[in-house]
Amino acid sequence: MSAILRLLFLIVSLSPGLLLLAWDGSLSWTLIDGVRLSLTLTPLAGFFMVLLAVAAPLVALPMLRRPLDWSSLALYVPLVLGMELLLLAGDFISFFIGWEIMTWSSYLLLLRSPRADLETSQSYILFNLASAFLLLAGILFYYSLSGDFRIGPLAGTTFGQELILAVLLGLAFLIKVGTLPLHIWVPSSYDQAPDLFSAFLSGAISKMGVYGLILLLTLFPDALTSLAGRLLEGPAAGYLLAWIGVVTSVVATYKAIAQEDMKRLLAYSSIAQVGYITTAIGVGSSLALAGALYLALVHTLVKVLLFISVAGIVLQTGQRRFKDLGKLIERMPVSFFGVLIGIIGLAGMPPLPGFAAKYLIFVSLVDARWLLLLAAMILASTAAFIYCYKLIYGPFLGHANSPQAREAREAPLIYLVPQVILMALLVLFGFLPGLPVQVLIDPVLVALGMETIGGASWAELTTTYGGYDGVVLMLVFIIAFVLVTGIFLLLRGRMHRAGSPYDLSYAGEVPTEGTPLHYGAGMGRELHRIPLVGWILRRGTRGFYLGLAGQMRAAAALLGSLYVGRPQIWILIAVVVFAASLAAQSMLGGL
Amino acid sequence: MYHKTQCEGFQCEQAMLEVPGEAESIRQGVLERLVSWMRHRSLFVLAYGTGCGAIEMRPLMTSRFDAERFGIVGAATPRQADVLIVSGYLALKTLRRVIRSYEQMQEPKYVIALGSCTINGGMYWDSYNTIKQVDRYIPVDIFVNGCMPRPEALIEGFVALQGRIKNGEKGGYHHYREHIDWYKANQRKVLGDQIPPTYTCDWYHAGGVV
Amino acid sequence: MTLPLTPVWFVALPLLLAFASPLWVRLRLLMPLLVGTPAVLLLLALALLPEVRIAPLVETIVIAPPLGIHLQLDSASWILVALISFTGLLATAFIWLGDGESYLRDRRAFIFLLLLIAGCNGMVLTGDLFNLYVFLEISGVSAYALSALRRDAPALEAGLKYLLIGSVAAVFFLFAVVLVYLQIGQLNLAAIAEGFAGIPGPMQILIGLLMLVGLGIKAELFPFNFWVPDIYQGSHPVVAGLYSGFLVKAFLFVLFHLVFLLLADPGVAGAWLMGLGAATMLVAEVVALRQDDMRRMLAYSSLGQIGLIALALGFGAEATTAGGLFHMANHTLIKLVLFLTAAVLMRSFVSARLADLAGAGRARPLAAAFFVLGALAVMGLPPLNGFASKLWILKGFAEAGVFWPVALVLLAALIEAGYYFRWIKVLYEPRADLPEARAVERWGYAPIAVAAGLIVLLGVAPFLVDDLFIEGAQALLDRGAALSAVLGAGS
Amino acid sequence: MHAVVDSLAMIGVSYVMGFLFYGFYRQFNARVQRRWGPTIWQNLFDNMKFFFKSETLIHGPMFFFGPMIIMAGAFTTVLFVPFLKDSDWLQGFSQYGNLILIIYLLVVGPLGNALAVGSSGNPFGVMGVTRGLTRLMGLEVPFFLGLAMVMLQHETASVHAIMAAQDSLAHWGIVTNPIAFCVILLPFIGSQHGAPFDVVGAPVEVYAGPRVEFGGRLLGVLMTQRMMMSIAKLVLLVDLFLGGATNILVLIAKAFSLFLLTTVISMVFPRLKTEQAVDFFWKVPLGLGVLGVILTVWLPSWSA
Repeated sequence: MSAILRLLFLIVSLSPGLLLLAWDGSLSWTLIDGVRLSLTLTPLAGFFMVLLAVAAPLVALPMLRRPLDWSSLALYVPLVLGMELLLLAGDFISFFIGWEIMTWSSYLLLLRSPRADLETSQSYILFNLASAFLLLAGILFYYSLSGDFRIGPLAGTTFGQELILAVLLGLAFLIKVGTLPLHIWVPSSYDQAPDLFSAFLSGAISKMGVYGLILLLTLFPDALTSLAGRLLEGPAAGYLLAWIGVVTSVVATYKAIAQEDMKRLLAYSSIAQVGYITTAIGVGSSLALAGALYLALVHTLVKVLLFISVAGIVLQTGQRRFKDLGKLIERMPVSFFGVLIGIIGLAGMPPLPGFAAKYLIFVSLVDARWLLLLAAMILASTAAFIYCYKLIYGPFLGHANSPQAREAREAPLIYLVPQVILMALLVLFGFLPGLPVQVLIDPVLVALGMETIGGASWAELTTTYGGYDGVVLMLVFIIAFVLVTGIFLLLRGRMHRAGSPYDLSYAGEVPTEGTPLHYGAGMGRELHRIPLVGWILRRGTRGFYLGLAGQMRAAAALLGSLYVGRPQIWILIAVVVFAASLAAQSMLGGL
Repeated sequence: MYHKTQCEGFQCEQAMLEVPGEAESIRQGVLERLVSWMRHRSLFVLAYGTGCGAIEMRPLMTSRFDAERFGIVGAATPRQADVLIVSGYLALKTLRRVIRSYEQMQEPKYVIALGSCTINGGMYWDSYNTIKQVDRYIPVDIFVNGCMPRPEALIEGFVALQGRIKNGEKGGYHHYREHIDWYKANQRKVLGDQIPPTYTCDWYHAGGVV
Repeated sequence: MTLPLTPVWFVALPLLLAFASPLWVRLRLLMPLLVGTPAVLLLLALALLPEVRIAPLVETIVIAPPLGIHLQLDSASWILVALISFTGLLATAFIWLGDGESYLRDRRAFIFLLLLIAGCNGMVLTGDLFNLYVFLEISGVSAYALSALRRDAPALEAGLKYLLIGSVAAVFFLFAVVLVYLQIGQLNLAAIAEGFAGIPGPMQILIGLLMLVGLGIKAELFPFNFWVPDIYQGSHPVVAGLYSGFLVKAFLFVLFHLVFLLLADPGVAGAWLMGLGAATMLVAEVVALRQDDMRRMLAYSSLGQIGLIALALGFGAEATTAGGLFHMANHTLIKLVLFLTAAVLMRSFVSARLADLAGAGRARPLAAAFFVLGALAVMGLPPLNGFASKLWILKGFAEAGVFWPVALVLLAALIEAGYYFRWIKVLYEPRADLPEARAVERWGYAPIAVAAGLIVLLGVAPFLVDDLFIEGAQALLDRGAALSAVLGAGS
Repeated sequence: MHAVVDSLAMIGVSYVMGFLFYGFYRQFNARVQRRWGPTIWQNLFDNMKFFFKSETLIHGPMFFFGPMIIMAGAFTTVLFVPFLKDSDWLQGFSQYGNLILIIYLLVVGPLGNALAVGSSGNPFGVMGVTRGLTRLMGLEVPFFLGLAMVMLQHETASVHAIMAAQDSLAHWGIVTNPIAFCVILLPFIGSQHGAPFDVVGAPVEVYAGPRVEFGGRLLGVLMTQRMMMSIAKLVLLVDLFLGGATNILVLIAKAFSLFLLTTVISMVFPRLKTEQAVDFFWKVPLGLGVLGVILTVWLPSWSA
């Protein structure tokens, strides 16, 4: 029985992939009077379905580790199915249904974690529902404009109507992707969610917001340009969106550096990455959209990889703070490589595909002549090196700082399999940066009516500004590495390993186990001394939202005081209201 | 912990302190000569400012005396250094650090002891916690005497050391390796439990002295 | 009395059975009959459905020529009747199967429950203003008594309070009835509707306000609903479920029925009711944020939904009205699930307070799962029925291009999420010292499961029933058809 | 075959240029300080000495591979920068890369080395890495902004194309786009670990640097890659702003003049703390860059 259920679970998790292979044609039926649901697979949705098809089974696999949490497995099913519905939606109602199923099932999954506290879960669900309701409002407004729920370009609308629509839907999707200042729910929920589910949250669910943003562009005849004209070489409305994205990345990057917890760091880094994607969507050219999609792909691979690795660490050590870990490189080598490949992808370093994605975005920014945005984006993506380094130094390098970290063993095989698959994918795309472009991204661009950017071969990534060749790059690097290592080993001389991890040049001192040698927790603290960074880090939106919640509770108390338990007051109020309205009527109408 | 060889500690002091023969002419191949030449032209100095010698070492690097023209520059950490300068008297506390730093240096490595205090305790000859003869604890290649010696004297010491390196003579570190028991016994005598950890000399335990 | 299948049975059957209760006690048939009556009524309603869909059934029982009981079963009132019967069925089934408190299973409870059903059915069906008042009093009195059934201090207090406020409401309504009769000399609703326009304007307003206050108190609209939480909290959750499930709905239906029937142009009154509905919704949802007692929280939530329904019905467009009726049905199902779940939880943990229920979801997973389902549905999250009806309502507003109710409804739903999810979170709180749960009869879950199944079914496939509601809306809105059905085509 | 010989030649040229330039730097520095200073070969001696140290301590495999990665990164960087224009030689694999790739390649190595530093477990080393990354964060913004201005000017990211466009003195980047050059100059010194911004690896004075645990041959590797990397950056700037070079002598002359300029600037400024450096980069060069963007991008677009 249990085996069959687990098999079923796996099949559900594989269903996005199966759907991609098997889906053709479309499906539609009436929900209620005048509301017709129709399912179809557009190339754009297909791209995001690919992301889901990668993330869903890879996250599902480690969830099958015993002891099984049946509730989580059961909730994962509607989550995946809801997301499929969302992507298959040919009309906004099924889009919304999928969106909402995704929202509540992910919330309930979040509750499965014993660490989830009230503030986190409330902020998660309230922000997501706010997003959903804004979406619904936007959908209804769209309906009032077009008279139909089918997703398609609008025609004959005024500027004001387009603006309202863009603001409603845009806000909904921006909450989902977690841009500033609507990001407050992201870090704590990614942090407190069940460890594996965080991977899915960051890898797949946040991408749905990206999907929505791109979908939003397709609603307008001339994408964002139709909203407010052009600025330099790009759409003026997109300039605003792009700045939102960039400010998000910058702030989130510094917040990530300041975190002392692996999962929180990854959460902020997700915000930052999605910020880049938002920027690229703001630029809106074919290069930029390709970059956005590419980055979405890479981010999914990387974040699923990283979160699963981190989940393995947490599973084996029970620790999640940088100061409690360290020196796991020897104890968890596969996880180390997982995180290593992950951060290389995350930081956008060549030769892994993270660079290809960033390259496209950078070039698109130059192409749009939005150089200031480019500078701000470089700031974020360079500062990202610091948290990437922290992420690998904290758990894996340095010194083991807790008994658990000293005795940890490698994560179970079921955690390692997805990691290895993802690593292989990332390396493959590093060799062939043009592969995702030609296979996955170009069809989307074609469907959106934009020019394609695929090059002559899979190995090449080409743009109008020039490109690079992944195979040559990889080979040169690998050959250089082998050569250097070989020559080095040919040199004469004794090379030996230190007899103890405490054999450090430490100003003549002899450090011991009790010496605070691990720099994991405090890393990046000195950034506070840089005026701009300090200014950013001292600020937060939590106070604002807590204040809002406090005001709501105060209002509740105030209004609640009306509901006193004394019948005479109820009667008095009824009579007074009656008399007052009568009086008002008599004054106005002349009784 | 360390094997007893023929004798221990101060019993065989005189034998140990004798210079192992007057610079027997060492035969070197072309490559070795080249390497020696490179080595002597480039000395990274870990200046251990224990006593008043620290004051005398600073001018060495500055414009007046300009040690850099001999290829002598400072190094921040023992890992990068070739030469350790013990500048003046060593208290027990500093001795421990000096030994530790010395052991952490990568071979080939040399020691220059600066000032009279390193030779016989100097003005601290009767101090209860000052080391009188540094070469009982670490092998000293060059002593530069004086109280304190001027930078010129120090440069002369360096040049002498360079000469020995150039000729391919065996440095003190060979001596340290060969007589580690003796050095360790001496160190233990004065430092007791405070002796630097033995893992830095793990080659010793790995079997055989090279 | 020749036709066995007439709307009269909806009132007569429960009344007759209730008055014959000593016999049933003797025959040990109390419980089967308690469940059986609404079941039979439900079957009756289903049997009448094809006829009703063709034309409204009008039944007049003449007592003395001008006086008589007019019953009118059209598509709109059919929905209410079916709803009342179905809700009654589930609630009584829960009482029977759930092996609940003895005071709910004795003769008095039997009588009052059946009277409540009879009264509500009568209110919904009647075509006569005075009878409306009578049924209003019947249902009111039985409701007061049901609240006080438990006979301990809180229950008695709740009963007394309900009695007081209910009487005030009845007085207001009676005044209105008297004034109408003075002005028109008729009590038949159709006749009144014809003559209403002839009444002088100020008197119309006075009558309208009196009715509004009277029915507003009963239908729990904003400035008149301060009694609701106390009564719901004091009553047994099953009883509260019935109040929220069909009693309020019946009053609300009556209110709107009167508005749409009496006024040739319901625009102004509709706007007033929309305003009241919006205020009810927002105020109740906000106040619910701070509630720590599950029954009280559910009471406020119920108020909020009532406000939404009032908002939808008050707008008077076909889509919103159909959606509003649909939402009535859905909300009844949802609240039934929630209140019955609350009953289970209260029985398990003795308390309904938030702090005492922390971690209850791990001790009573099934009950908690039903609570979650109900909560999701009441917030209008797909694929549950609350979504379908809310979507219908909102779509109606959007079609008309009116967006402020959309914004308010969505805002209210967001606030609602604020407290429902707090409860859900607390129910699943990881807790080392789980409270000891008392055993619950497993069959008690069956009625909840049925309602939950319907919640899901109506959410996934609302197209199965949407015709009914469209017809209901048309029947409710189409004043001319209603009048001609009673008074003949010429009028 | 051509590629192999060419690659080896590029690596050789960059190494030789590296130690000679840095030898000159040290001597020049000494002369400014009224010292004799070492010979111009001093860097070669130091480097070779480290390569022939008879003992090298490592702290685990990652510690060993770090310097290998940084060296491989340096080789790759050198091979992706075209040294000459209009020539078959000293091109490496530059036609497969572009400017942005080169900028990122410059960072690959140091990050690989950062892993090694981390795995040594020495907190001072990690502190140094953090400082290095912080400085990088500061300097990269104006640096990249300047490069972006160049890319925009030529509407390409290909170094070859940018070089080809500067066919005469009047078309040199430094003439046609002086603002970009000014924006880049100071961050460039920072990226060369040049004087006002060199607190990260401050050679003698600061214990906490990324190299704190490296000794012996590994330190030799680190020195080598730094020299080669510096030359790669110099050549890149020559390509972008000084019109490239048609033969090796011109290349050396141009690179040397640029090097001289940066050296002179380095000589006269006192060292900044890391955060001061970052703040400086964000205020002065970046401010200049913003001004440049407004002047060269925004104004023309508005007036058009």
